[in-house]
Amino acid sequence: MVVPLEHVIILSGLLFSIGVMGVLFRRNVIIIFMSIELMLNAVNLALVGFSRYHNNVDGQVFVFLVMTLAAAEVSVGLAIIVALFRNRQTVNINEMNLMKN
Amino acid sequence: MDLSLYFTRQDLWGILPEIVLLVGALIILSIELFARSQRAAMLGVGILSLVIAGGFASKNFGSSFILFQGMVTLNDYSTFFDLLYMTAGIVTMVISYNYLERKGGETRGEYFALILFATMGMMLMTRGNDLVIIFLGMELLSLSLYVLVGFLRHDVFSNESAIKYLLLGAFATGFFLFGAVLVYGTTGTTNFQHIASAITNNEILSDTLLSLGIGLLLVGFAFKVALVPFHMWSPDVYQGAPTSVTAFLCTAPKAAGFGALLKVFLVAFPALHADWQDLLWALALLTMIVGNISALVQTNVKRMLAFSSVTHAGYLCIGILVLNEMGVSAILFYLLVYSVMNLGAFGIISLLEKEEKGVNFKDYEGLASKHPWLSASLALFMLSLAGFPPTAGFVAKYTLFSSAISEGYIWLIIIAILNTLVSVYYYVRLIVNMYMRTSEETLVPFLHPLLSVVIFILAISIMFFGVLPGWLIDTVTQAARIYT
Amino acid sequence: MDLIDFIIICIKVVLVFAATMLAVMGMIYAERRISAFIQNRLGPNRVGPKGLFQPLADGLKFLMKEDIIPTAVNKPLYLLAPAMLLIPALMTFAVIPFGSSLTLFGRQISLQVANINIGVLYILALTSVGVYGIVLAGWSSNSKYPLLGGLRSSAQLISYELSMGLAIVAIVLMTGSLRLNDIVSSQQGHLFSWYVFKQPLAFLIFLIAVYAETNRLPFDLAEAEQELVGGYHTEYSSMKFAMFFMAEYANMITAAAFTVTLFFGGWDIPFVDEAAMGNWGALLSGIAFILKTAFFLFLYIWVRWTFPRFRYDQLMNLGWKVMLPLALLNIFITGGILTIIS
Amino acid sequence: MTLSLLFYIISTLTIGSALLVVLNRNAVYSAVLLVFTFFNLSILYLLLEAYFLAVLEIIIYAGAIMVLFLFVIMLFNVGKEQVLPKIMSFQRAVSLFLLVIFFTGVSLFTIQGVQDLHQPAGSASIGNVTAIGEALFSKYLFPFEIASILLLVALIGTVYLAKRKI
Amino acid sequence: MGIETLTLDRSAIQGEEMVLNIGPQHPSTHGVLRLQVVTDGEIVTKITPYIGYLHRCFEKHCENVTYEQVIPFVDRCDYIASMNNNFGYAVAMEELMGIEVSEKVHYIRVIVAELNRIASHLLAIGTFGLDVGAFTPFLYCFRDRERILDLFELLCGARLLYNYIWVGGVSHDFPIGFVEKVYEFLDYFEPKIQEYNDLLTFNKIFIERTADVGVLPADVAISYGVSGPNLRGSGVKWDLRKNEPYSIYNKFDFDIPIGTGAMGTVGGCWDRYYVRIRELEESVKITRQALDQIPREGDVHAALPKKIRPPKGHVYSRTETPRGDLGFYIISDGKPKPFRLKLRSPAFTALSCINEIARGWMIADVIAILGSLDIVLGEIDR
Repeated sequence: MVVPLEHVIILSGLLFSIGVMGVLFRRNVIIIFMSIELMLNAVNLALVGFSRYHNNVDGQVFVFLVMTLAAAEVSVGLAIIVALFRNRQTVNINEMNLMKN
Repeated sequence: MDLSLYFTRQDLWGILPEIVLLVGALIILSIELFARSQRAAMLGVGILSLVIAGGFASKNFGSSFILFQGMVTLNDYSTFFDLLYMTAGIVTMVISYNYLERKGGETRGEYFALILFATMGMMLMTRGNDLVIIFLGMELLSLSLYVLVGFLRHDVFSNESAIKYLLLGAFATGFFLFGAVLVYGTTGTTNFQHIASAITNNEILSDTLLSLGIGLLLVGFAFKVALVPFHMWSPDVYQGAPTSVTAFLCTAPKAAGFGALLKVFLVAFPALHADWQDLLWALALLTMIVGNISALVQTNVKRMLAFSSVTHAGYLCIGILVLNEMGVSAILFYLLVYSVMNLGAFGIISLLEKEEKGVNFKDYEGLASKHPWLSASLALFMLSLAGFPPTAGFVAKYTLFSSAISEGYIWLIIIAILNTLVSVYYYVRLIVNMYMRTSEETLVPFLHPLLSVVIFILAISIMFFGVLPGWLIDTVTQAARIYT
Repeated sequence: MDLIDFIIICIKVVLVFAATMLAVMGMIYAERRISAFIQNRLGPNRVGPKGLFQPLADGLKFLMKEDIIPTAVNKPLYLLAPAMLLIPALMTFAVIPFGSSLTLFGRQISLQVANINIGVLYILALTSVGVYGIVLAGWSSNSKYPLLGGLRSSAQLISYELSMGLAIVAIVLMTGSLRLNDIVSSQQGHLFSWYVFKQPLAFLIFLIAVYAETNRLPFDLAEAEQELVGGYHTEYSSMKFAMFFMAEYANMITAAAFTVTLFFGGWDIPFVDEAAMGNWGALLSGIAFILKTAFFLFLYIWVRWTFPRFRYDQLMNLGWKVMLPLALLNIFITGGILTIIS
Repeated sequence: MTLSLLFYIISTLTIGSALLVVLNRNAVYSAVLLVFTFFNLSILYLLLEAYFLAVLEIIIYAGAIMVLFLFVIMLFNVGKEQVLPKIMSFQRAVSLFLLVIFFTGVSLFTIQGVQDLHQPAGSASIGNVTAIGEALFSKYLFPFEIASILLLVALIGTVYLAKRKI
Repeated sequence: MGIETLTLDRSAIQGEEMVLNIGPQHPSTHGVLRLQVVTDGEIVTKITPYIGYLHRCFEKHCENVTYEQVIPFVDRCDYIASMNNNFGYAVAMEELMGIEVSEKVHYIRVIVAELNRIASHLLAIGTFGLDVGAFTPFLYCFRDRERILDLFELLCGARLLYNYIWVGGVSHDFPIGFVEKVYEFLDYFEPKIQEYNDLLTFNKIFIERTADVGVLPADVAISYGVSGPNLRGSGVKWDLRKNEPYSIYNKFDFDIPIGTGAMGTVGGCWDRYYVRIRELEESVKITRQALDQIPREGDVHAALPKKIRPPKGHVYSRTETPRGDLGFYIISDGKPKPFRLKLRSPAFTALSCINEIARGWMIADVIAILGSLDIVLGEIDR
């Protein structure tokens, strides 16, 4: 397949930006979290592209580690969300304002 | 495939502290599993493993190794940080002896185990010589901290701060990772030395992409060490987290963040120093001012200290800006002193805290008459944070600012000094509340001999480093010399 | 890849697809007849000789039935869910070799749709995706029983996938390849080279996990009719219900074929050199494969009509506290033995 | 050529579904669309000859992570989001500004020159299981072990936080 | 466990609880019963049974028909064990009227009652297996129950609602060859009990599902007024056939099986189930003895008056049906129609304790517990 590296990176950048937008504009904690997953996937795509470009395996191993992290982070994150929901019944970040003076 | 090529005896010796911490954590978890609520035993194992790991780590002082084909470097710089983390870990464990019970929670094995894991993560951050290791260390630290911050799982504040910390931490990870990827993409490697050589030999794919990558890395670090405008999580998290965790959170991880940041910029991108100078200048300025002004209006002591730590991060940025031997050693010195002060301050707050009380300025009225020694120590930590001589805080600020002046950042230092003067207001306010006001109801501290000893040692060391800083300055200079 | 290869692949795809669907129908007939036999009943015997056309009649009936879409459902996902379950179920068979290679007009044709080097992972990936159909069917029905069924199954499938994967890891360790062809060819020769004899523990774990993965009794908690009425497909009717049904049977067929491939030598006939026999060998091996698969399908039916059902927490305990440690232990033992041997 | 075309088609689908993930009101739709995005990404990995990662993407992201998400969404029935996004806050404005800078940077990179991903012949083996496995157990042995500790921490944390009675 | 504990529980889990209506259309409510179950995830925190879907004004009906016309309504109460219900009503009426029936009638009644007990227990066992997911034992039980129903069809023409035992006698004598057929059935049936044990009783999964589940302690059972196999499953040796022998039950040699906690806790679902299995054996034993001793000659209508007109007064009489202690309270004002007739339903008391014993278990257990209590809605709703 002949695709310029730039196009892979641009795609990755777009995905990353979409993820960032999601984090910034959504109020539902779970969707924010999903947007973060989108960002990590953008990172993975870029890594695969670069790995292919440099023709070394380092990038792909990095992806492997990022996936591990993503799984770990999601499990802890969802556990925290569950714990919070037990006590407060909300997933809206705007309602998480107990600590404002 | 012969594994022995990739995993030598030297590698094993090098990561012995990590192994000790891992084994300690596993022992604690086993105690939790088989003999429930053996708090003293778990605390003992935790402290013991930190001490043993510290012993193994300090054995390397004065020598340097490269392990795992350049993944990890061991030298005085990393050892200095290792010992700093371990000290913070021990103090945190002691002050949280039964803090969680007083807040309606339960001190469980997971708590101590996670502190050990967090320490391990931090060690990897400053030992790592590869973006992959830094990334993994950072995440090991962050994951442990997410759980620790939310450790009072029936407490809404704790939940809420955990979720904020998690979301922004994960967000920051995204930025850090994208930065790392762009650096990898442009240079074709994640090893610091190789990156540096690729940059000096100009074998990079694209300058724009590299600068972008460095910028994103910086953003990631800025989130982790709470530089303005990426600091918004810190007050909420510091306030909502259990105070013992806050003590840990605002000292060791911040040191680790700065340590890793310094290492990345010192080893991987020294050639591009000029490119990001202005950015750091602005960051330092913003961080100092915003942190200070926000701290002025707080009524909650934990929140005030959170903003104060933001301000301190701003001062530390000045050191990164300087980035010569003097600057780096000043940062190391500052980080150590800062950690001691904050551990002491938060430690005392955690002793005074009970259920809902003990975190507002008002609660401290009239404390001095009832508990003179405790008040005196807290006052000492506050004065040190404000930078009064002859405390260590003064020496730290002095070395930092003088290193910046010698590099010509006059304006920045003037603003920094002005900031320091403003900051006196909120630190002294607490002292005024303790000594000059009275109240019928004063706080009752929880005092355990072990705790008193630890607080005493922290207070003494603040005075000691303030009066006789020479030995410490020699040490940090030696540690800083590695990379500059 | 020239045109003829492409045509051959197309033929194989169509053939496998048709065979799977035919097997699904056969399976429905077999289930009804065998269950009747087990329960002292006659079973369907009116439509066609010995009731052989009963599945066709069933299918027709499903087609003719009114397609009810309750008003409160989340329509897009409600419509999508059966397909999301059926598609992975039908896709999985692609990597399973169902016979040795055939030589026709001077061309070597391997009896397998796709010979990819990560066949095992491919199957694991598809099984892990299958859960969406169930979960979304449960959620989109906007009803409590389906929701509970969906929740149950998502937890169940994730839990048992672990043990299943770890059981397979032991096989992969011994073969040194994730390609299913390699796994089959490493079991050729005499009977005891089948992995069921070399890895009995892995086989047991795998078998149990596969029952859980296909939602069959004693692990059919997702659709336990006595508790959850119909589980995730309570609100479904007509052809959409039939699709759930077909997916379940297709999954069983694939799982049986996968079991045979991993542990029973695939298409291998012990003590017989299929390759030396040419096309007859291929044919025989194909028949051997079908017979072995049929045995495991029979086992499914047999077990289903014999055992009671587990409770949710018992299922989880079994998965996490028994199967997972055993599977890990098995890997350790296998790894240790392999290290000593080499 | 066909494969290149496929790349662009899949890319478009990826972007589209990712946008919908972010813009959708219903959390379950977002989750399902995110799964679809992951499938597309997996195909992109295949096209970039990272076969192992393509399968991993499905097993880990689609098969485990997103199921967890769906599980939590369904458990708490938090599908719909009532509150509309508020007006721009300072932080968001700053972040958006940085985003624009970021994107300009990437675009600048594109203008600089086109680097083909065409690979030299006979070196297409970096994407397979063997290559990654060997790297993981040689050069990346240490990170690999740390990753396992990372998972251990996640396990401890999750069990502690989410389990009602420990 | 009082209301305080319950409210405390609720506050601890608020927000996650879900109200689930099991029934009235549900495969395992054993009729038209609605259980409103409050669950926390899968854990049940509260169960409220809603009954009355099958209410037919049985007691009011009875006040409007003559005493002999009550029998068909009694049939329809516990439609699984009509013979036993008829038996109970007949015993009560005879006590009220002070009449004594012939020896032969007693034997006939015991034989059909015990056969019906076997049929009823078979249904209970089969559906209980079904409730925990085992389909096949259900059909095995039906296979054997079918034989009993065939016998009853031969006896009185009906397969479910027999109207056979009348006040003062039975409707008619055994047909020719009936006794032999019953012998034949008993010989066939006795080995089958072992088959159930092999198939279901000692299945590991079945034991796991039922042994420690839904434990009904003896004191709770007594205070709720639970009776029959459910009470005996809790280890209380109480059977009206032994403790307050009516009819001629004192003539037979049989045991009262009680729950021993052989597989788990005493009073678990498995114990209740196993008591029923063992009672099958005991019923076979009683039937065999009755068949051996039954007098060849005798009038089965002898004591039956032309028009039933009991003296003024009231009576409470109870008999042991397959579901337990079935009581009839009849007030007579001397007219041909009862002034008041009250039925004490054993299934009703069994159902009433479900909130007590099923709380804290999972939804699947609630189904199993309900199955182990063996309720019949016809009798509960009346």
